[in-house]
Amino acid sequence: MMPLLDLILAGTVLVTAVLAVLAPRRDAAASAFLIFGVLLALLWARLEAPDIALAEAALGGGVAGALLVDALHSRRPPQPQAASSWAARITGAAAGAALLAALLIGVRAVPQARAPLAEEAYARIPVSGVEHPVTAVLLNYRSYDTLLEIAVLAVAALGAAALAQGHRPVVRSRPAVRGLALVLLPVLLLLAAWLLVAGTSQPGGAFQAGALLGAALVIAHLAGIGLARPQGLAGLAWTLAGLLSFLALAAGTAVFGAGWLVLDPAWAPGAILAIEAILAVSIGAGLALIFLSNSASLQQNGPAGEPGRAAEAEPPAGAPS
Amino acid sequence: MTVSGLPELMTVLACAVLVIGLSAHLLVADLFRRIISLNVASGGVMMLLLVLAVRGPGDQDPDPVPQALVLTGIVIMAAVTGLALALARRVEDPADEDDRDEETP
Amino acid sequence: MTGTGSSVEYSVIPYVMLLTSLLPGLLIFTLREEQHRLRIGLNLAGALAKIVLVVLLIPPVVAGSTLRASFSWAPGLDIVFTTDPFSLFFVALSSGLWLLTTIYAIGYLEDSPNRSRFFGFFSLCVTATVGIALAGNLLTFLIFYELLTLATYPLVAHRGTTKALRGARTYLAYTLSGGVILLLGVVWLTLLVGPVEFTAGGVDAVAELAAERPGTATAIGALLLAGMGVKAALFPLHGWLPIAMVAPAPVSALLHAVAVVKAGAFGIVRVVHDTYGPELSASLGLLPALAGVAGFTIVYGSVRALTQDDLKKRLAFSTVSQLSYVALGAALVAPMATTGALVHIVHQGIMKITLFFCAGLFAEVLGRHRISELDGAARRMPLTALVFTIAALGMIGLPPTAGFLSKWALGAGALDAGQPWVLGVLLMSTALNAAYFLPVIYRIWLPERDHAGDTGDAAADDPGEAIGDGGAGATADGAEEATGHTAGAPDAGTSAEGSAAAGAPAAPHGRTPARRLEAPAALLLPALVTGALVLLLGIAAGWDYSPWTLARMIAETGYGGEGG
Amino acid sequence: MSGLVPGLLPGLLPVPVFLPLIAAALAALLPARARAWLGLATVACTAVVVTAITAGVAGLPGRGSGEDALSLALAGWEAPVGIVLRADALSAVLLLLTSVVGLVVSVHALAAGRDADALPSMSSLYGGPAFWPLWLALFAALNGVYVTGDLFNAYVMLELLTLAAVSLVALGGRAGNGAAAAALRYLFVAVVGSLLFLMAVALVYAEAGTLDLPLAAERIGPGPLLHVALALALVGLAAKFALFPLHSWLPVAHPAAPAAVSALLSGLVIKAALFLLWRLWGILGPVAEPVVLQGLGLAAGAAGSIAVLWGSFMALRRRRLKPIIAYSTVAQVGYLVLLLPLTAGPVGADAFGAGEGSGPGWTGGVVLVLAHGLAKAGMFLAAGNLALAYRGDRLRGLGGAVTHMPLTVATIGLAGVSLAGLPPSLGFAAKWQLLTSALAGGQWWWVPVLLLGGLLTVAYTALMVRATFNQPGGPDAEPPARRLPRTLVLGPFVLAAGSVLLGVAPAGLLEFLGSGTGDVTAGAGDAPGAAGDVPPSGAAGGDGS
Repeated sequence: MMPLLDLILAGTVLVTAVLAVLAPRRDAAASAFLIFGVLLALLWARLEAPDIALAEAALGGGVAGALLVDALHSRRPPQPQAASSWAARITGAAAGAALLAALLIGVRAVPQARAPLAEEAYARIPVSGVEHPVTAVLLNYRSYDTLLEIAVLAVAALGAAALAQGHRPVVRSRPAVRGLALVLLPVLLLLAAWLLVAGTSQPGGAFQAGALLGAALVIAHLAGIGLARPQGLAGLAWTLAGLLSFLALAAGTAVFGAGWLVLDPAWAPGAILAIEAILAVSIGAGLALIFLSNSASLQQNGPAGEPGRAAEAEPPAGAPS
Repeated sequence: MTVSGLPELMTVLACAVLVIGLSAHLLVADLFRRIISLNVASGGVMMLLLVLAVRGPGDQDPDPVPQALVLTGIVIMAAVTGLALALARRVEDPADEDDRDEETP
Repeated sequence: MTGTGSSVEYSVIPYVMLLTSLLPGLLIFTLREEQHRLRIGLNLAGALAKIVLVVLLIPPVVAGSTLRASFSWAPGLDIVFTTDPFSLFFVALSSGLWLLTTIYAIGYLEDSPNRSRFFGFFSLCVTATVGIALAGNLLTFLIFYELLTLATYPLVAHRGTTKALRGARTYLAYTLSGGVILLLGVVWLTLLVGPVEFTAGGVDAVAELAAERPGTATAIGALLLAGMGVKAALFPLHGWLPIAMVAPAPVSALLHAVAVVKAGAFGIVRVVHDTYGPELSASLGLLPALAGVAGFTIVYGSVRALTQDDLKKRLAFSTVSQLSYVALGAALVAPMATTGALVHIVHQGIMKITLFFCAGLFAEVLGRHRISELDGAARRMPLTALVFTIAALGMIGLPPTAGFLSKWALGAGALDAGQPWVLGVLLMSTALNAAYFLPVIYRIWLPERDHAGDTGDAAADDPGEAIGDGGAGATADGAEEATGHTAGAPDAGTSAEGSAAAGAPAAPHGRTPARRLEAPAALLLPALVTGALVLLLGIAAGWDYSPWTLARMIAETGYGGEGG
Repeated sequence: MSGLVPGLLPGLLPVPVFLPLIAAALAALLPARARAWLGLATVACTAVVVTAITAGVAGLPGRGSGEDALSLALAGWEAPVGIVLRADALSAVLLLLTSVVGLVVSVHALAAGRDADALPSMSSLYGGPAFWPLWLALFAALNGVYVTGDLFNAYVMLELLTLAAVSLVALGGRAGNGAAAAALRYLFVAVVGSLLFLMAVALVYAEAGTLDLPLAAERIGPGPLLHVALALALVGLAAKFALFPLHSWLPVAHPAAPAAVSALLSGLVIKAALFLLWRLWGILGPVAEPVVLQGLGLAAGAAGSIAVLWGSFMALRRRRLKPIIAYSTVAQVGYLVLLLPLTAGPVGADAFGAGEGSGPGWTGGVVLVLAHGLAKAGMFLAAGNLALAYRGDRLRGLGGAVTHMPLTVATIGLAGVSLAGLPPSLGFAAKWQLLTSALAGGQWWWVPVLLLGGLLTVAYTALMVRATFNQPGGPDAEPPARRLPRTLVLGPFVLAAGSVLLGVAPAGLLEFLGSGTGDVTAGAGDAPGAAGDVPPSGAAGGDGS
């Protein structure tokens, strides 16, 4: 029974993946990708990774949703495809085949035993400050990675914000969406809060909560509820708050504690929860900032030559006189 | 709980999904669809990592380390997608198309 | 060293010798265009300081003491400077001629733009040359050899005209390719035998290598010689030299006498005598090949010189030919031949620099570049003509000039070495030398013809830049430029010589009659000095510190071990 | 010093990452002027810390004792549970390079930003106020790559690097959408590369059960898994540092960015991926089957050789400064990859590391990275200055620049000298080592590439320099359209001159590197000679014969 289900799941994942990349129309591709995300979440659950399944559902859904919005609002019809030449296709197919062959050779050699690291990770949970092993890895053993991941998110937000400069955000309110949003938002926020708190002992945590929060912000924005304007200092400050707090924790532990990011079991639970809370907000704000900052420009452009675009604002000095 | 055969199936699936995504990314011209392909490809990589977490006899808990890595990877991929979308919009933004090539005589 | 009092001591003097031209050069770069007093002061101070150093060093070095300075460049690899007699011999030549060329250049480039750049690179060139001379091993030699290429490029390109840039490009292509070949040889040799310090008579480690792997040793030797051969303008690597003639006259002097070609010739001697040793080189087959190429180049260069109407270009082919005397001498296993090679480095340098000074004077004062225009030059510029004649006769090899001495030594050395065919080459070359120099001398001393181009519209008739092929393109270039000048840009930055070409009719009224001398002193005096030296070095060859004496001493050192 | 090493110094390792990150976050919230000063101060402070780290690495006992790196376990967890930072001589040198170039670029951006109030086009030199937080994040990521000892952490660092770099490219928005399109192209390639690299990390984890690089080398064995992982890492990272034929994004992205960003990208950013590849090669490579490693090295070397020739060829055909310089980077990357076959030992040798001269090869490659980093950054900044002064970087429009902006033209010339590996530059020292390594290992077929590439470099440098001479027949020398402040002109010159002058006496640097990159080269030693009994300098020959 189980193998059959697994087979079906695997098969549908494969099919939706192919559909998502092959669908010629953008909205169709985005829809297929949305389904691909849902199936992946199922698969993650099947692979005993409920944390990832939650994150995939929230993040994947959010990303795919943004893609879908994009596709629907896209002014352009799907670009007239510069049909890739046969040479390019053959090269691409050959490269793909070679890669697949190499990968299969590689994964065939994967040993079947679980990595010994898992035992060590479990063994240290009592002093990690949390009960949930994934959270222990993320916020204690490998907190450095997590800090940098937040930095990645912040940089993406900064980059997107820099791109959006000079494009005035335009909020269009649609009553239907608004009504839906008013129902959805409290649920999402509650869910996010619960995920955050639960994350210390069960699946869930800052990322899932943050992803939900981000989704909530996007929905609110699309519905015309100005919870957070994508532009402006406030949105940026929220986005950067997580990174800054994490860095403050790092510096604090280095200066006053036992070393960079070393968490004393005595106060680790509290510290981790606090950091997680801030991270969740920052992740939410960051994701919203990234995905919304330019949707404004898509919908309606600010006039060229806004103050923010000084480079273009300058008269074309090089014009031959 | 883990059924034997699942990891093998999933590793092959993971490789296939990665290759599908990357190949499509190389061959498709539409920016938007290239972004989707990239996300599909990353799904393959994440799948491999998650399979690594559930190797071995079925009675033990999964390895949390790869799961944590995947969580990090997903967030990073979301950030990448966001920036890529912002850039793609900018590239396709018709309002920007007239103020280029200032140096052409 | 065979000298009884031979000793090596550590000293900073080699560094000081480098700094005497490096520091002025770097300082000059920072000067503004109008600070010419300071610039001249720096130039002359550096040149004089270097000469003083050299003069002070000659007696002790001849007596057998060598100064040495070194520092670690890479693990197991040192930068080494030594003042052995041969180094000092070359330093003496280049620093002496540097002073004269600097004076000449100051006069030549008066009021032309970009002088800080020019003199800065000029000093760097001399620094590189001194570095080449003092280099104690192949790595050090290589570094300065390439530095010389780089420092000369901006000088050749100085005027920035299409022609100058093209010439500079050719120059760079040839010399850097040579540098690359040399680099390969040096790396290979260093890899196999470790860092090689120049040793008179050859390095033992190289001899061991040759005994073990003669093929490899020969290949490396061929690479080294080919790398040097580019700068030494051996056929078929000589192509850059005639094209680089577009450079201003002081740069030509630098290329032909002070630095570049000399560096190549010096390097050949260093490889043959101080790295491989003459006997080993000969037994590996390197020397016969070198002698063959050099002999051919001597004849080839002379033949090509015959057909050139442009004076500087004829001189350039003459250099191609004359330089190979050095290579030829180095390729003969006999102390007398080596003496000839060494002494010809100095003699050719002095004679050729004289000729270039004079060519520059003719161009600058009379606006004449072609041999066919030189009629009557002697009447207007008797001193210049006289000096030119002396140097040209020296080139032919007539006694009592310095040129005679080198040719005689080469001939005698060839007989010693049992290679009588060289005499044939020498005789043929002498005949050809005469064939291409005597007509020039004859024209100079001829009464003046009526020159349309000299009095009339010079701009149109006197394509000053048409040094090259003389083809339609070149003429068009020259005409275009000339028009540019007449169009009213008096300070046009192309070149001094370019403006001289355009301003030829004005020159006799503008420059010469206002002075008592036939030409500006800064231009004339260096030529007179070197002209006098051509005679002096021939006559006073027996003096204790004459190039001849020193060359003999150096040459015999190399054969000391073998009882030569 | 040695007393301090065990205690305090390893604690400094995270500072070059955290300090710029804090500054980046703060800078994003500050007004433009304050950002610049904060940025400059941060880079300067980081440079001090990096210097201390370098001193610490230099003070270590060194290769022989097995203690050649400072290390710090973050969060108190040693490998394999936690992430361990490591800095050896290679890291230290790259950290220093990053700080030095970063300092000059920061001064450049600050100076340009100061004048941007009066002259808005100045901001095209560095990209406007958004430059600062992004650059600081980039700085943190670069430093992070160089000190990490953890595979997944390296992946995260690469992504941070990529996103910051891509955003910086997009700041060159001057020419319409060009910069955004270029940035997106760059992002695509970089992310594909990241995914392949992550796949390699996953494979290594699958067998080794650890993400710590040295530990993984102990736990992993030769086999298809390791070989596929190495191949994936090679391809993935090669895409990130634009190795032919994965290079096509670079000549688009690097010129599209503001000049200061181009300098960072070409001078520093590509080095990070390269560093990781070297690291993997150095630590995991010895475990792999020699034949496979040599095969991969040969493939990389072949691609590198084509890159040298193709990049140079394309550079010669460009008619604008920045594309020429960008293609030059494509060519130089080829050189840097030649290191892989050179250090993989002679083909057919019995065991890895048997090849003599792999030591010089490693140090040569690292020195080349330094030379290229300094020179290329200087060159790009100088090109930006010329483009600003002459309103565009077309070669045809630069006539007279040599007279009016001699220092800037000299910068390009000097940088070209170092890139071409002409003496006495640092590039020459590198080329010497690489040649020695190639000849010693019997891999003479790389020699023509090394030599020809140098000549081609001179050719396109000369192309640029020549364009700045006065045009014949035209008006004398065209004055620049704008006069640039001295700071903007001096900074690039310092970089280029440094790239040349460091080659005058590189012994200290080479020894430092020789003592630190010992993971692979242990036993190879510094003695380059096949003859073995190399006489110490000064004793050669003699008068006794």
